[in-house]
Amino acid sequence: MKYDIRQLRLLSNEAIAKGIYDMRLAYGENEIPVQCGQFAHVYVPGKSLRRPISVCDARDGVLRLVYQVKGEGTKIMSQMKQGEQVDVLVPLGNGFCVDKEKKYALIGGGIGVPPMLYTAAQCKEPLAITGFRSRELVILQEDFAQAGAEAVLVTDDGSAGKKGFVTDVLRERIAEVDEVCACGPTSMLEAVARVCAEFGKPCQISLEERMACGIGACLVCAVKVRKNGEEIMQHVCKNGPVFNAEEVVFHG
Amino acid sequence: MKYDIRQLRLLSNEAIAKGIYDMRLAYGENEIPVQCGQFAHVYVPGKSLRRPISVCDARDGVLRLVYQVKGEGTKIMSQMKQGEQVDVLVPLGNGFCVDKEKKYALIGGGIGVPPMLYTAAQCKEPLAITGFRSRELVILQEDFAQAGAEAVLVTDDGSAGKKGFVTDVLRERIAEVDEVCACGPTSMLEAVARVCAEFGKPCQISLEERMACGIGACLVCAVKVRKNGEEIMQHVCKNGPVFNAEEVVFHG
Amino acid sequence: MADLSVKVAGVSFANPLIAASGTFGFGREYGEFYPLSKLGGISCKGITLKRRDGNPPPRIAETPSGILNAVGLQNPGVDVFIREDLPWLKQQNTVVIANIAGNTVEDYCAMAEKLSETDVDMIELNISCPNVKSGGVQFGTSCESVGQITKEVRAHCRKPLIVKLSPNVTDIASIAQAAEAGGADAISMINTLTGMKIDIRTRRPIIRNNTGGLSGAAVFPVAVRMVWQVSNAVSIPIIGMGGITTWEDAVEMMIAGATALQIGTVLFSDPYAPVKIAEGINQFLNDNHIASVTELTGTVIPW
Amino acid sequence: MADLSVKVAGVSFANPLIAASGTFGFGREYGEFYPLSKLGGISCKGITLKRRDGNPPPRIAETPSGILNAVGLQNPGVDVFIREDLPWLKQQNTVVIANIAGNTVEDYCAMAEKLSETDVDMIELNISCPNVKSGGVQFGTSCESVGQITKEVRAHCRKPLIVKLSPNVTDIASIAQAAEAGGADAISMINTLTGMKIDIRTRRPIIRNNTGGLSGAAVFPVAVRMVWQVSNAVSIPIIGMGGITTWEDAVEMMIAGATALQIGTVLFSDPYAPVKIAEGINQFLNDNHIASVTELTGTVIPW
Ligand SMILES: Cc1cc2nc3c(=O)[nH]c(=O)nc-3n(C[C@H](O)[C@H](O)[C@H](O)COP(=O)(O)OP(=O)(O)OC[C@H]3O[C@@H](n4cnc5c(N)ncnc54)[C@H](O)[C@@H]3O)c2cc1C
Ligand SMILES: Cc1cc2nc3c(=O)[nH]c(=O)nc-3n(C[C@H](O)[C@H](O)[C@H](O)COP(=O)(O)OP(=O)(O)OC[C@H]3O[C@@H](n4cnc5c(N)ncnc54)[C@H](O)[C@@H]3O)c2cc1C
Ligand SMILES: Cc1cc2nc3c(=O)[nH]c(=O)nc-3n(C[C@H](O)[C@H](O)[C@H](O)COP(=O)(O)O)c2cc1C
Ligand SMILES: Cc1cc2nc3c(=O)[nH]c(=O)nc-3n(C[C@H](O)[C@H](O)[C@H](O)COP(=O)(O)O)c2cc1C
Ligand code: FES
Ligand code: FES
Repeated sequence: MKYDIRQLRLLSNEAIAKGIYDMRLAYGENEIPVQCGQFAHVYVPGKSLRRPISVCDARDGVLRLVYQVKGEGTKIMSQMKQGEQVDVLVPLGNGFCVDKEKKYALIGGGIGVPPMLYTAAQCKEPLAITGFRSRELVILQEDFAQAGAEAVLVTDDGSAGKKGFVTDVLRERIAEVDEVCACGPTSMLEAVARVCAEFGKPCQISLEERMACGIGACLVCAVKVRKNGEEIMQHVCKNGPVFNAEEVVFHG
Repeated sequence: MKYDIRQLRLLSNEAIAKGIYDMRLAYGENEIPVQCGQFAHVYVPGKSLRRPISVCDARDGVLRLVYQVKGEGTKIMSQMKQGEQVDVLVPLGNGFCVDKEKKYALIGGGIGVPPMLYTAAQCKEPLAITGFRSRELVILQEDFAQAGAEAVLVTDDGSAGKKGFVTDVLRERIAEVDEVCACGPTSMLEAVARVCAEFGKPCQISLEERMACGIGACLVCAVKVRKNGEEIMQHVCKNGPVFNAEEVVFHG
Repeated sequence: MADLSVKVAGVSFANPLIAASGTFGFGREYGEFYPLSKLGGISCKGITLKRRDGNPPPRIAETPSGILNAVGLQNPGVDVFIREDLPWLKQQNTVVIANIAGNTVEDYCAMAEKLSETDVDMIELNISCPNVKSGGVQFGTSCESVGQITKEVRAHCRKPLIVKLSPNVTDIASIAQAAEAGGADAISMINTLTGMKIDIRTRRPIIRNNTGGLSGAAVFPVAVRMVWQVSNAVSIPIIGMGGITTWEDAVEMMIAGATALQIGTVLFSDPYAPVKIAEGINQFLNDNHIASVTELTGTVIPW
Repeated sequence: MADLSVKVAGVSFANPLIAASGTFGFGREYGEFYPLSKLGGISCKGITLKRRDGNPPPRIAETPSGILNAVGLQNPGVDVFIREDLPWLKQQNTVVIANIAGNTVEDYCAMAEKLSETDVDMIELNISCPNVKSGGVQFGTSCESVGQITKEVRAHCRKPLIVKLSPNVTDIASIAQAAEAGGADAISMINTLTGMKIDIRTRRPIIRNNTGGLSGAAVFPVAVRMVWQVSNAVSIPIIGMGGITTWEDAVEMMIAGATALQIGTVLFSDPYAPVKIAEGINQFLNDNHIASVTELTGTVIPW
């Protein structure tokens, strides 16, 4: 059986920025069989649907989920307390394929930053370019440094790090890297994909879509991709969330 | 304004018998304006309807609700913890009319026993006859004694107190009393009413019906009563829960 | 402070929040929580020509995010309403809507005549009560009968006439069109969806009437869909209801096409709900620099 | 251990729990949680004659105690299903039901022909999908068209034929009778109730299809009512569904009149739900000294 539901004990669940929480769960075993970029499907009591949250970190037996309170589900998550059991379906999906031999630029935008941390931990001295709207939303900067990444911070308004967009930095530094991995708002992913295409660098992007089953059975999380010249529907939960940027049909 | 919702701090919520809990709420003011036999309408998070629970006691600024876990709502109530705010609509309905000059027999059956405690506290040396299915469901015996009542206990199986029914005891002792007040299963109330009618004693009984508004607006908690020779519909929440036994049309 | 007032069929409401028929009695009880002038209006408990005792209890059951009810139109009859409740209601400084139900078209017409002589503000034709054998819903489920009864009552009614629709139909838009063609000044919708709940131990339906009407948050998406469909099909205003629980729901229902709203089931968990919803709408309008709540109605942008 | 096996239209199921069409794909994914033989059967994702890509996303929204979906029948087409999925499914030791939808009666008949040549166990005629412009529900909302399509497909179908009904109708019992008269071997019900949800910030429907189908616990009381009404109107067996979440719901649905059950939306919060429900039913039967689950069907005692 490939899948199982796990009841994980909540170790801590603290705000690390405005409306952003860091949930740490005890996995039980030390080696958590999670690939970077995979996600957890979190049961929220009283809700009909689970909430998909990318794995932010999975080292030392601690599963870390960093999430932003958006609606009711994440609000309930933010009220979960130490010692509670959290019902998660993990790991799901296909994550980033990283190769220790290559130099990566890891791009994160806003609440798309968390999965790039565990990705950074799998790469050799990656360049982590993270962008936020403004200072009070900045997260995980020390974590990237500790994971051996060169962390470059940008904000839209210049209130922390450089003022500008992640693609500005990527453009300046792309010559140094072999490949790019990115997670963030669709508009950012499109821009990143365009830069990569321009410079002929492979690019993997992590997409979001509303989900139900999380495993590829219900077909709700559709995304249009181009394979062998043909446009077909794939599913974020099963075929993704990480896709080859070249194949994704944006605005499909 | 006659009604208001109150957020009362939960002082304690402990099991006092098998599946029966004793919830104590801090009312804020010392004198709680509650008549014996009135009820509280308790908000249960996540549920569409409040749960009606009789006031078990209301002395010294503590509102006491004693309830049995039946379904989901009372189960959620039983999990509420010290310090939480409980949203209650209280006091509702018309309670028992008691007169310090008279001698009362107060009859309680099973989970109908709790409201008789506060009633006992309003009477002069009442006779409290309480009946339970068996030993592990017995509650509030010392409380009745402390409230100045003579507490007579019966159980269906004789596992505690006398074996038998409350009406057996009532029949033996009815000559001593001026009036009877009762709360419990309908079959018991009918039997009590019959004994009272036989001996010509006034009898007040507290009825139950499924409720929505709790204040007489939605008309769901109907009970048929006979007034001036005519059968009309009244409502447990507003006209009751306490009715004059002679007026109630059982199986109406 | 945004302008919360709305107009339905020429009648002005201080705000779009109206207590839903049957959940609010004739207002006296909830009037002990807050002045009824806080509400735009009150749709009174459904009344019939003669007094009705309603169904035997239990009349209510709880379901996931909803309730089933089958009160069966218990009410004192139209004359008692006019004599004993209406004068008091008219002093409360809120719009008073009489909700009427009958066994026959003649019943409806007779009540409309009587009420037209009073100072009730509007009449709501309840042809959608699922909880009585005859008396309502049999008129509400075909276009022909809806058109017919609306037309006949219209001829006897000198008050603005609202027709209240049942959701238990295949094509709500055509039913609404039939009501409009029959002369309705407004549509109110939705009444309850028929449902059932069985006690698995006794194998008895929990509601003594066997079936009951489902209301509350559970039905909200169905109500929004129907209001949207009807708003695309008729040009008279819609009073939207069915599961509105939060101010966000209220705003959503208006965006779907409602001009005013009725609030029912949520009262049972929070008696103050309509007052809080009015406040929430006001805040939303202020935050979004919208001057009047009327600017929300029907502004959904379908794909 | 009580006997959980049931028979529908001559087909034996190890237990009454069937995965609901569209929520379980072709079984492979949930087969990674537990052996599919734990289920009585699987109703496969709705298939069409040709491949369909379905609707653009978002295809799902959450509602109080329910969800809205508008997948729009994404599927690889009947031939791919027969070639690539059916052989694997048939090895899973569970009943395999093919759920078919079409744009025309001819589509349905062609699929029934093709599937009759395979070792699929049953065919479920989906004339109730609310999420595609043509292809389903237009056949499902009038007695004439239901009778007609059932009769025509029946003539091309050499497998037991289940007709799946839409709840978006005025009189579900007559629709079921039309299906029975047309030659259906069983009824399955209910498909989803059409609903809508609007994002109040963007004023856009959340579901890209504007409307979607409501399923989950919210609709359970409506489903129970309809199963009860239909069980009183037809003599063919009913596969009941719509919001079954707990074993208590399952027992209630059977008491209302269902012979077997489909389980859908609850899978999304608990993939093990059907397995747990089967265990719960077994425990209930044991506790109540009921030898076989079939003894529950239709035993409601109405007032
Ligand atoms: C693969 C994947 C990984 C994700 N990783 C993260 C992460 O690491 N941190 C984080 O903060 N967020 C992440 N998200 C987004 C997160 O799932 C949503 O913010 C969250 O589901 C919102 O739930 P809610 O109850 O707060 O909002 P509501 O608006 O109340 O949710 C209503 C419904 O919409 C769905 N929904 C709403 N927004 C989104 C969205 N952006 N993507 C998918 N479903 C959505 C919800 O899951 C729910 O079903 C991820 C999404 C996906 C698909
Ligand atoms: C005036 C009054 C006073 C009461 N006082 C007490 C008390 O002091 N202690 C106590 O333990 N119980 C009391 N009850 C009964 C108590 O209200 C129910 O046991 C409780 O509502 C069951 O809720 P549930 O969620 O556990 O059960 P569920 O079966 O899940 O409830 C479903 C619905 O049915 C209603 N319901 C179920 N049983 C009853 C019932 N017997 N009476 C009214 N509604 C019911 C619930 O309120 C709810 O709306 C009283 C009832 C009334 C009417
Ligand atoms: C207890 C109860 C009684 C009702 N009685 C009536 C009635 O007399 N007349 C009527 O038109 N609708 C009646 N309804 C329906 C409501 O007015 C409203 O249409 C429905 O409940 C949906 O709104 P809600 O979900 O906000 O409650 C009643 C509803 C409930 C819950
Ligand atoms: C995501 C999703 C997809 C569905 N697809 C189909 C389908 O292809 N064919 C069909 O007959 N029903 C389909 N349905 C309806 C279900 O089979 C079922 O009738 C409905 O969801 C009610 O049951 P539930 O509340 O247990 O989910 C779908 C339901 C959902 C939630
Ligand atoms: S969420 Fe079910 S297929 Fe992706
Ligand atoms: S509960 Fe509403 S009238 Fe009694």
